[in-house]
Amino acid sequence: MRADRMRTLAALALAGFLILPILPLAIWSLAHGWRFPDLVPQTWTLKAWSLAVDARSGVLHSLAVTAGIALATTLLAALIGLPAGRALGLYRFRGKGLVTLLLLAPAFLPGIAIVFGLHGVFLRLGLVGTVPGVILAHLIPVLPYMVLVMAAVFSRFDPEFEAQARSLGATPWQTFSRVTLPAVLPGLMTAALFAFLVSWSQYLLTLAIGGGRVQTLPLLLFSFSSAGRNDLTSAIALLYILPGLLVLLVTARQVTGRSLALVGGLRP
Amino acid sequence: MLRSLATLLLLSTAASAETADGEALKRMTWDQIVEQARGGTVNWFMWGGSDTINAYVSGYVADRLKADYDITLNRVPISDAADVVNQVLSEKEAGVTDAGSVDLIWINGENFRSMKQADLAFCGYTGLLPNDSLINWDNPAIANDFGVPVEGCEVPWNTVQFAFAHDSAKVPAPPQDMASLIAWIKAHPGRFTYPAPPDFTGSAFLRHVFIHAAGGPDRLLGPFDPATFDATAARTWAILNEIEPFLWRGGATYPTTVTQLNELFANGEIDFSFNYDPAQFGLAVQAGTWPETTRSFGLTDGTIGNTNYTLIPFNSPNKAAAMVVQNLLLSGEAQLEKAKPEVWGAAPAIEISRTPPEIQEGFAAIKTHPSVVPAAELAKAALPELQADWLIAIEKGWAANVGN
Amino acid sequence: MTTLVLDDLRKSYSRAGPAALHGLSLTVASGSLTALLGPSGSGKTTTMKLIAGLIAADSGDIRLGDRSIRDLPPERRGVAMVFQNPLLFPHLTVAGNVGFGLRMRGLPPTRIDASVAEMLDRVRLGDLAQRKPAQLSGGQAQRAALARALILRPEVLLLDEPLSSLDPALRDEMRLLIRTLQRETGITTIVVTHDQAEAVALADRIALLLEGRLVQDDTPQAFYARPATTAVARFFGGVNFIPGTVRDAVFDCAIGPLALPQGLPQGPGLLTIRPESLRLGPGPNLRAAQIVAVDFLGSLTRIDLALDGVALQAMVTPDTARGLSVGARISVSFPPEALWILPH
Amino acid sequence: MTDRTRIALLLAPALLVLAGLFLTGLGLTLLRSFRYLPGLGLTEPDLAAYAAVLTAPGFLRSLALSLWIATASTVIAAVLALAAALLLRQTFPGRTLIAFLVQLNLTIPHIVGAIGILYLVSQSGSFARLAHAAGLISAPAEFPILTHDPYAIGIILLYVWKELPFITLILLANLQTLGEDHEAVARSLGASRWQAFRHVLLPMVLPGLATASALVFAFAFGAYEVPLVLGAHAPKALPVLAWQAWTDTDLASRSEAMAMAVVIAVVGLALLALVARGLRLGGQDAR
Repeated sequence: MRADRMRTLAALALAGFLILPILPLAIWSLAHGWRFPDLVPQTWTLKAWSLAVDARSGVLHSLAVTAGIALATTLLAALIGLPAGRALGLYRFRGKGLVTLLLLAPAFLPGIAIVFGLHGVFLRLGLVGTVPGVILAHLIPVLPYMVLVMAAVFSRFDPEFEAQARSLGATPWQTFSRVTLPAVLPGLMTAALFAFLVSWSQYLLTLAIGGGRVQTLPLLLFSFSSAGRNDLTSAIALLYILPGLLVLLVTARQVTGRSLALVGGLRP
Repeated sequence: MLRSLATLLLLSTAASAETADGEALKRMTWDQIVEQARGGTVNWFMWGGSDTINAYVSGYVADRLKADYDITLNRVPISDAADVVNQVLSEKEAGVTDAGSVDLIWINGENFRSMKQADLAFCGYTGLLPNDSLINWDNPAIANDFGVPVEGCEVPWNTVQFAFAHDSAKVPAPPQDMASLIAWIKAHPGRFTYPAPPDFTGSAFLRHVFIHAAGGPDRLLGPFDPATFDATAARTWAILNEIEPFLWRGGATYPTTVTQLNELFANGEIDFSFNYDPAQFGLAVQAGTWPETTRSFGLTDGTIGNTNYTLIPFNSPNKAAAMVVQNLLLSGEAQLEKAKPEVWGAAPAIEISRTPPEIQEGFAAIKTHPSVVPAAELAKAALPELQADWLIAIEKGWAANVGN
Repeated sequence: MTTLVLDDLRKSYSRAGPAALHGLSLTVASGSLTALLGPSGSGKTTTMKLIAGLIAADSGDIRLGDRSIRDLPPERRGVAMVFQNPLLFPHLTVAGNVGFGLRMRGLPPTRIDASVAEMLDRVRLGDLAQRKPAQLSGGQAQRAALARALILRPEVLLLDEPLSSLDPALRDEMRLLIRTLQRETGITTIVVTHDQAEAVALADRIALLLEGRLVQDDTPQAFYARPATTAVARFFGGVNFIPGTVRDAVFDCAIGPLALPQGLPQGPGLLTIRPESLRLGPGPNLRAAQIVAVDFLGSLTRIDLALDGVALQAMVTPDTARGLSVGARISVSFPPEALWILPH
Repeated sequence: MTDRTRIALLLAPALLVLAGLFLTGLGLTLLRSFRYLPGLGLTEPDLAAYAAVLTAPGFLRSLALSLWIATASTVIAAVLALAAALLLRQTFPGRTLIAFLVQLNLTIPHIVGAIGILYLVSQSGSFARLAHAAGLISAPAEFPILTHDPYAIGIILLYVWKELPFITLILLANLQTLGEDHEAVARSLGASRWQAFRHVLLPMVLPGLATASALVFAFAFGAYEVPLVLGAHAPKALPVLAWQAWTDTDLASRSEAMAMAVVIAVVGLALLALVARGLRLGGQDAR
């Protein structure tokens, strides 16, 4: 049973490693002054939290903006990525490799490589400093994940089901909504979760394209962090984790189960 | 939350150029300008790292603007004003001349110089503001921003003067001038450091050493002089390289921001912090970040003071409303409000003697936080700010000769 | 050479998973080909994995000759296993796959190459040595998997449903290959299958597992002639069961006394006769029956009969069935040597 | 509608968006890196920006630092993720909790993790305080320098923390698809536990592991906010240096920023090419 003990130890080490960086954030968010070498704060307070939820601090506003942008990006990505995923997953065609490469490219090219040029384009289009501009910019890193996961989903989808539905009298829309969509929904949820998270975590693209006017949480977080307010920074950081956690809990069934294999679908 | 998102979406699409034409505004009376400003929105880009300053702007200032003028103030928090300068510059380059995204910037120093040189600032209108009369434009420290003439391109907001903070429980008798500070650093290895430029505060500390090396500020005032610079710079690098082994982490690395410096001070890793805005010391103590025993002081051979301003970019679509904001910020009430230590503790940029008696009494009644050295005390030994060219040369020289 | 002995093996699983074993004891003679037969969920694969050492038994012992291999790691047991799917390693060529075990033993490459070439020829894959598994047909892949195990000359070879993933035409060919190779090498072999016809055609002996228990270990013929339980009889296609009592050499039941061979256990029991042994026409134990249904099944015809309220089934050649029609009355005889009594 | 038209229609929105945004952004960056700025009267493309960037010692040091960060983070994260995936494939008490933590970690933005790491391992962070309480150190300065350090230990630590779950999840999905039978075969063919891992499991998960690692490398190489929070004052990570050059009010340094962005893009494209070769994309049209 030594192997068992080793495994328990390894599991504990892994759990500890994963949770450790979050702990100081939790403590800091409740601390009033927590200086070296105090192991725990001498005074506990909810001040940082009350400031964080105070309308004037702009945190809740940023939370709403960040969530709104992430949701809009996800929705757009789904609308664009679903058909593209279908094309890549179901059909063979000339130039498929090239198309896949192009769709894959933004996942490998860091945002900084394109953001300067993108800023120039968006300036001329009047999109810098606007929420729609930021959403469009977020589409770049989000789309590869959406398309490739959907391609993996569709590669396991049998289009004969659609033919069957049509032969039973379903319209194209009914076929899509009653047959195709339910079949790909678990995969779509996984892809949507990834899309949401990629947009949710975006820093650089928002900073550049949002031009400071689109104040998402990461920007606000950095702003407070660079001002040395560890307590406020921590409270915001924890707030920033919250929606991701909720999304994860809501979609947990989809993600932990069979369709987790679709993450492997990042492999085209 | 949804509503605020909706507002933002609307805001971003309705970038209508209502009062973009500055020349037309200059021909109007103040009342006409206020009328134009009504219902407008001002995107004010400002450093957003202090919750007290944020609260003052988003609370007191925004509330008054809404109530008195129906102006919506949209505070846009940023980490570095240089980003905004760059943004306006990009807009100009892209031909965005009347629908810029920035209406107002909290600014000074090299960022102001950049904006002025590149013709990015809306200029020549400040006389229209009724509260312009409260500003003493004859004071060179107001009329020049880091040596660059303001020339009606920006409006003063606060005055600040550099000060040092120490924990009186640990260092009861801090050094009083630059020479003894340098001696103190050598006698206490690892207990001092300064943020690497281009950090604003670290750069200011460097200028103190530079002025010290020059034997005083006199020869450094005025335009950049390469010969003087080279001679002084050599001595400055010598001093800084000499103390480097005695700095925190043996000088192998420097903090990148004043925040890191403050953090080091808070945790007792170093014995001094410093800031251009001593009010920050009091706020840090109030926030519990710094010990109650924190005290602050200026050097007897002087510390640099400067003024910071608000500026309207040339392509702001809401110039009228931005001017109303500037005028409100200058008012005695607004300046008094932010001077209160519990609000912000910022020193006024207006002549208090020109304000109504009740405002003057208000200022007189202010008790500064015990951790904050009074502005009057600091003012006894004040050094002027060097022109931006000096500043840039010092920063570049440091990177090449010291911080490499 | 080496006899494999399973001694009261027990294995239980906490959650739903492979079937549990409730005390399995079985002796597999050296050099024999034994079929481990049972429906799915009966514990066949669990038994195989226990022998191979891929899972650990809760209790009991596994012996090879006179040494216990129960606590040895899989690679030191001398037991090789071929799985239901060929499970060829996709990143290796056919030759790489076949030589895998030898490479694990650290044999010199030249010797491995020679053995692999020889082995591939024996399973008729010599031409495909450099192919990747993805380029093989199902039968080729299964042959490669067999070669990969045989090349190690294991003391015991385990084959887990080796034919089930093949189409019928390939099955016969593969069955023949397994038989031939086993005879040539004399390796003690256990084949897992759920198909009794396959077990009968392939094995010297059959061990039948039902619900985690060994119910009968016998020659293939015995499973037809002398099934141990009703379940065994049913599993081997038994359909005719008549309850009654054995007294001396006579069986008393609803259709009257039937003469039995000597030596059957006395008392209540269940009489069974295979449908193909039931004779239409005169003979010993003659009775009259009515034809309920006649179904042509190809090589045989199934006749459903009613005999004093007892339903019986007979399998006859189409020639014998010619002229029989539903509703007709015919005579049926029960040859005593074909009668067998099951515990009731 | 023919299949060709159908496929074209299905792909059109995605290709339009990516070509319109991604390729245009990349193209304009490239154009400007050659100092082609008609708006400012520069219409003769040249290589001055590249010359300036490549001869600046700061740039090469930053490039080296970013490559070091990306390499170290990727290697460590990949090795640990492989171990974690093998662990999580088994059943043991508490597995569900750890699987949840792994997924939760995936949802945490990098900047939050970076700040968490900062508070944890800085010289006055939680570990330093524990060390002080244990009597190991008497002042922060005695604690090992793990943040804002020249070797970027803090940055690498963050990437390992953040990317380990990413690779682990991809590997777990991979392992789930593969099942355990191949290893069982290998064991029954005489492979030891280690040999079964080394010669069977590892080669089989390698394509997935390599792709995930390439994604991690690209991210760690090009991310901006993490070195901003955890990096030393010099040398700066390449993206930070590029951003600083871009926001410099001196227009000349903008072209240099673009040139640096192009260098970053080239590294990303090289990775993509490697991955494409590994997956036999691009060359093969129908697959």
